[in-house]
Amino acid sequence: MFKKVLVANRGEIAIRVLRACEERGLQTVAVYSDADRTALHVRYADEAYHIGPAPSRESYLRIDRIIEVAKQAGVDAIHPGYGFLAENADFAQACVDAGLIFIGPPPEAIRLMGNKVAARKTMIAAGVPVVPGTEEGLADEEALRRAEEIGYPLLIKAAAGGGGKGMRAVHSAEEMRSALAAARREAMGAFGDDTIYLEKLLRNARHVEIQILADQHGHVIYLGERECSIQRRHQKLVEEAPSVAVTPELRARMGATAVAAAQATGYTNAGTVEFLLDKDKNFYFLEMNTRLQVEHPVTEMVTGIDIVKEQLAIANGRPLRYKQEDIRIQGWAIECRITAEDPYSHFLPSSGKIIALKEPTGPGVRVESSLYSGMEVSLYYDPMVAKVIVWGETRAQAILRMRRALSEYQIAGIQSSIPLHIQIMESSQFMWGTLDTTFLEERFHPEDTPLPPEYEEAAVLLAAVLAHERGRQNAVLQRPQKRESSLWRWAGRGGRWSL
Amino acid sequence: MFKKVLVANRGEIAIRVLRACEERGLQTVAVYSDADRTALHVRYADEAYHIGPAPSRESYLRIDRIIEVAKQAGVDAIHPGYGFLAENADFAQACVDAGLIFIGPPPEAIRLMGNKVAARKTMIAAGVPVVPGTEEGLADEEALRRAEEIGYPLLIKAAAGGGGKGMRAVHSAEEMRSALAAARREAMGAFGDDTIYLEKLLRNARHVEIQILADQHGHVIYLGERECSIQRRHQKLVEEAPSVAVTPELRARMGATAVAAAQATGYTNAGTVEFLLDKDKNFYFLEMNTRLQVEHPVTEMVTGIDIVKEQLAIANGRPLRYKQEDIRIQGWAIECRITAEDPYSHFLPSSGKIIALKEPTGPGVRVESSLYSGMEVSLYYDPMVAKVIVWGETRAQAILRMRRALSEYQIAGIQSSIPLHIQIMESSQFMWGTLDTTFLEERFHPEDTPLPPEYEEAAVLLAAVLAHERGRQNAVLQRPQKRESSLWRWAGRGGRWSL
Amino acid sequence: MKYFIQTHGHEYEVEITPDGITLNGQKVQMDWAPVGKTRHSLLVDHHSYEAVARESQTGYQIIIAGKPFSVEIEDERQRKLNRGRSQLLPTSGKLNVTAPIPGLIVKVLVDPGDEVVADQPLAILEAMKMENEIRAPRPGTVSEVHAVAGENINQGKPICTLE
Amino acid sequence: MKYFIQTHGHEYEVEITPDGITLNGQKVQMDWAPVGKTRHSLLVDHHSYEAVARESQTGYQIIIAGKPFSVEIEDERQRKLNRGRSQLLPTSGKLNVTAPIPGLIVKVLVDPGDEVVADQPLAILEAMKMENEIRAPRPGTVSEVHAVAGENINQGKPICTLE
Repeated sequence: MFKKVLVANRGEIAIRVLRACEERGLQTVAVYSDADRTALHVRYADEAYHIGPAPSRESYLRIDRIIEVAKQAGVDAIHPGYGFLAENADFAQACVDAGLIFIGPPPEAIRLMGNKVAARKTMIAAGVPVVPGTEEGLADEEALRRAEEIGYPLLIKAAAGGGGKGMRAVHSAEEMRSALAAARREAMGAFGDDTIYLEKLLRNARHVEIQILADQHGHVIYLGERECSIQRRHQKLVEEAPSVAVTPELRARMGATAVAAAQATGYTNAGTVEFLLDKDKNFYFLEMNTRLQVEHPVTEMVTGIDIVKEQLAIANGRPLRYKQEDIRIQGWAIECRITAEDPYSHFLPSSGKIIALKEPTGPGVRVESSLYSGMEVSLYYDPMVAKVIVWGETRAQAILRMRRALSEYQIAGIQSSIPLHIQIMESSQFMWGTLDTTFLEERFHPEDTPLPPEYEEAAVLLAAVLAHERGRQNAVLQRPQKRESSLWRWAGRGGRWSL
Repeated sequence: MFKKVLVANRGEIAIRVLRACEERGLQTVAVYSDADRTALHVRYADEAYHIGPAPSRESYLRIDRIIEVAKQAGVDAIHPGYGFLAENADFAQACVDAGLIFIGPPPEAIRLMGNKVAARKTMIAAGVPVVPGTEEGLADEEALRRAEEIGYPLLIKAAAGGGGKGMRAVHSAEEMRSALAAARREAMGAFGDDTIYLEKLLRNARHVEIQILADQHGHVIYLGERECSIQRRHQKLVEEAPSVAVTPELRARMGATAVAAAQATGYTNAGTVEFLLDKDKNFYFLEMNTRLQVEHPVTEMVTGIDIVKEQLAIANGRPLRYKQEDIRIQGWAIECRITAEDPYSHFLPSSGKIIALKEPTGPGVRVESSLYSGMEVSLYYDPMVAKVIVWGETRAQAILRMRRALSEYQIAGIQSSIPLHIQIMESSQFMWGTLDTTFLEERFHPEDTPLPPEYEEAAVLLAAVLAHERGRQNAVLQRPQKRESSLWRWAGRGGRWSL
Repeated sequence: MKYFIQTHGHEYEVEITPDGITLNGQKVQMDWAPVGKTRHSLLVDHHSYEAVARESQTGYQIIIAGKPFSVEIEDERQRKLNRGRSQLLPTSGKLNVTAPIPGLIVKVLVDPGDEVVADQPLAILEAMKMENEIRAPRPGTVSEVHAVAGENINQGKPICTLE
Repeated sequence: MKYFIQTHGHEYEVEITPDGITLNGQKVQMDWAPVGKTRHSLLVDHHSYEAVARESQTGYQIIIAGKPFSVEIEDERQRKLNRGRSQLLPTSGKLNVTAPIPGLIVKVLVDPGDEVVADQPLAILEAMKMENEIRAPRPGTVSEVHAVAGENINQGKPICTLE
C-alpha cells in the first residue's frame, strides 16, 4: 500500500489528483516551474518542489528532474495526470526503474498504443473495427498517391500526435501539399517528430469514446460512453455522458469492443478507447488514450464512480470493486472546457492577470479549475484553465443547469471561451443533439444567437455611469476644496444608491 | 403553469430557490432590505425590489410589502424559503387571497402543524407515536407541578417556536424557575409570544427526520431520513443522509409513519416530519416542518431528486413523477452549516467585512453560500452564512471528503464555525457514528483534538516574516534613499522568493 | 452631461443630470451599487444585472451574464475633439499589423506589394502550442513585411504594414 | 533581527538575518510568496502551507487549513519596551468588561460588590436572535455595573467593572 504520491503535472488536473489523494489519506507532493510558484496545485499539496524554468521542456517534461524529486521526497508512486508525460512510455519505464509505482498502464501498453501503426494492427487482430487509412511515415509523394486510393475527404495525422496537434482535414487533392506542410510543421513543433499518416475522414460522424477500468488481476469493465463531437480544430470543447446516439444495445457492443481492445494490449488502470460512430451506428477504432482524460468527470457524474480513486486502488494492486453489472448510468452530465482564448477574435490565446473571479456552484455543479484571483495566466501552457461539469436528471435539465452555471461564471482580466459555451448551450441544434465532429466549425453560427438587447442597454448605462463618476472625480481633484458628495451616495434610510 | 416567481427570503436559501427557478426557465423576483442591496440574491434574480430597513420585522417579515411587490412585479407564485414567513399561515393565506400560488402547503396545514397541541392531537389520532408531554399555555406554577409528573430531565419549549429559540433543557426541579424565565424571555423576543409547554427529554436519543413530498392528487412519498443529532443549543450544525442508526426496515416504518402524518393533515408540497429515535429504535414524533429545510441538500445528494424543483412542479399542480419504489438511496451525504460565530469564544456572533474568500469545489462537493468577497456580514440576520455538502460512496469517504472541503474553505474577515466542523470530522466518536443530540455539548471535546504542531510553526514563521517585512518597509520610508531591494525579492532564474 | 456610446455596432445616447438619467431620450429608473473594484450591481427599472467592468482605451470592457460588451464612450466635449481629429484615423492610410500576443512567427503569408482583403491571413503565429492566423483588419496593399519565419516576436511588434 | 512569538500558549524564537532564518535555533529552509493582500503561500523545508493573515493589535491572526492561530509577536526592541510596562497590565487592577458585539442587554447577572470567578456569566446579551453570555475574563469583585437590562449597547461599551 503506497503512502505518498507525486503528481507530475500542473493546472486543474494536478488539483483533481491531489484532492483524490487527500481523500484517500495519502501524502502528496507537487512539482512546479518558475511560472507556477503560487499556482493552486503548489498551495494544495503537502509538499512542493521546484523543477525548472517556465517552458515545459525545461520543467514538466524533465523526466530526470521529476524522478530526482520523487527520490528526494521519498514518494512511493507518481501520477502523471494528462498531457506532459502522461503518455510517455519512457517516463513510465523510468518510474518502474526507480522502484516507483507509475499510476497508469504498463510502459509496454503505452508504447504499443502510442505507435499508431502497431495499435492499428493489434486492434485488427483483436477484431476491433478500424478506420480505413495508411501506415505511418509516408513521404509527401507517397501520401499524395495513397490519398487518391483512400479518397477525399481525409485526415493527415501526426504519428506522435494527440490533442489535435499536427492534424489537418483535406477535402481535395489541391489542398494536399499545403496541408501536409502545415501538419508536419505543427507536429515537429509539438512532438519533435514530423512523421504523418493518412486516415479516411468519416462525414457526419460522432466522436464517441468508452471509459474502461482494468485491474492487475485480469478484470476489465467499461463505464459507458462519452460523446465528444463538439470540437474545434480537433480539440474537444464540450463533452457529455451518455450520448444521445447510443442505445443500451450499442453501448454493450461498444463497451465489449473497448474491453477486448484493452485485453489485447495487457492494459491496466484507467483508459479510454475512442471511436468514430457514423450515422448508421457503425463504429471505428480511432485510438486508445492510455491515461486519465480531461473529460473523465462526466462519466463520474453519471456512474457515481471516482475514476481517480479507482486509479489509485488499481495501482495499489487491488482487485476492481465493481462488476460490469454494477455499473448504472443515472441522469446526464455535460462538461464545458473553459479556455483562455478569445472566441470573438479567432480564438487567440489570452493572457493576463485575473482581477475578478466568481465560479459557479450550487446543486449539480462541479468546477475543476486552476484559477484564482490575482493569478497571472501565461502563454506557457495549455489554454484550458478550468472545466464546468453539471449533472441533471435529464439531458434537458443538464443543459439548463449548464446555462445557469455559465451565466454565474465571472472571469475578469482575460478573455475566455465562456460566451461561446453559452451560445452552444442556447443553440437549438445542440439541444436536439444532432451533433457530429463538424458541428462547431461548419454548422454552428454564434452570430445567429443575438445578445438580448436589455443586456446591451445595461452595459451602456453602466458605461455612462462609470464615465460620469470618473469625470466628477477628476473635476473634484482639480478643485482644491473638500471632496463633494457624490450623486450616487448612500441616500439615507432608504439605503439605496440612486439618482 | 406559472412563469414568474418571487422569492420572499435572503441568503443562501434565496439563491438556492432562484437557481432552481432559473433552471426551470422561470422569471425571478428578489426582495431586499437596506442591508442587502448588493447581496448575492439581489444580483442573481431577474428583478429586485427594495422592501424596507435592515431589521427583518421591517422588511422580510412585512407581509403587506411583499404582496405589494408581488403585484407590482406581476408574479404568479411566491416561494418563502425557510425561516422568516415560511411557516406563517397568515402569509400563505395572504398569497392565496391575492391570487398568488404559495409554493408550500395549504395555510390550514401550516396552521395545524404550527399549533403544537393541535398537531399532537392530530398525530395521536393518526396513530403516530408522540413524546410524553403537556399541552401549551402553562402558567409557571402549573408547569412546576406537571414537570414532576413527567419527570426530569425535560424540555421547556416555546409554543410559537422553531429553530431552538425559547427552548431550555431542565435537569432538576431547582433549575425549573430560572429556565422558565429564560425560555419565556427568548420566546417573547423571537416570536412576540411567551406561551410554553413541556416535553419529556429522551436521553441519548437521535434526531432523525423524514423528508416527504406530497402532490395535490393525494400521492405522498418519503425520500428517506436525515440524521441531525449534531446540535448546539438545539440548532443543527451537521446533518447527514442516510443515518447509521436506520435499517431499511426501520426506514420503511418511519417513512410510512411520516406519510400517514402528512395525509392526516391534508399536506401538500415538501415537508419534514421530525422524530426522536431512542437506543431501542423507538421513534417519537417531535414536530412537522411545513417548509423546505436547511438540510434538504443531503437528501438531494443521495436520491438524485431536486427537492426545490419538485416543490415548483407540485405547486403547479403536477402529479409526482416518482413512485415510492423509484426512490433509491445511493452513497452518503453530509452537510456542515457554516455560521458567522466564533467557536473559540462561546460562539459569539461575528460580524465584519469578508476580505478574502475561497470556497471549496471539485468532485462530490456542493456549496450553498451567501458569501462574497467584500460582503459586510451584519448582525441583523441568522448567523448561518453558507453550507458545505459532500457526497461519497460510503460514509467514510464522505467524511474524508468533507475534511478536504473544509480545509479548502478560506473565509477571512469574520470568525466562522469551520474550525469546529473540522474537529467534528476528525473526532473518532463522529466517525463511529455514535451520535445523539447531546453529543456536541456533552461528549465532544474540541480541545482533545490537538492542532498539528507543524501548522503552528508555519503560522509562527509567517508572522515573523510579515513583521520583518513591515519593519523593513518602515525603515526604508524613514530613510530618504531609494527603496532597498527586499531580501524576499524574485531571485533571478530560480524564480523563488527565498532567504 | 451627455454621453455618446457605441457597442456591437449600435449607437446610444445617455444623459445624466441631477434630475435623472435618460437612455435615447427615455427616462430610466436606475440603481447602481459597486461591489468591490470591478464588479457592479445594476437595477434598471428593477431588472437586476451583475456586471464586471474594466476600463479600455476608448471606454469599457463589460461582461454581463457571461456575455462581453466592448463599449466605446465619448462625452460631449470629447466628441467635439474627436470629430476634429477623425480625418487622421488610419482608415485608409498606413496601418501596422502587430502581434496580438507574444509567440513564434511560423510563416509569413504575404509579400510586399500584395493586395489583401479584410480578414485575409497575413502570418501564422504559434503560441500555447497552437498555430494562430493573424488576419488583415481592413483591405489594403502590403507595403512592408517586418517579421520573418522562425522569429520570436513580442506582443505589439509589427508583422507587416498595410497602405 | 530576533522575534519572540507566542501562540496557543507556546513560545517561539525566530531569527531572521541575511544568511537565513532559524526557528528556536534550528535553521529552516523557507520560501514565502504572497498571493494578493491577505493570502500567503509558504514552503517550509518543502512542506506547503497556504495561510490567510491579518494584522491584529499584538501580532497577526493567521488561518492555515481552516485552523486559526492568534499569533503575538515582539521584536527585540519591542520586548524591552513591553517588559518595562508589564507591571501596568491590569491583571489585578480595574478591568472594564465590554460588549464584544452590539446587542440588547437582556439581563445583568451581577450586582456591585459581588465576587466572581473567571468565566462566570456576568450578563446576557442578545444579538442575531440568540442570547449570549458575557463572562468574566478573570476573577475579581464587581465594583460598578454600567449596563441595564433592556438597553441597546454598542460594541466596546462597558457592561461592568471588575477590581
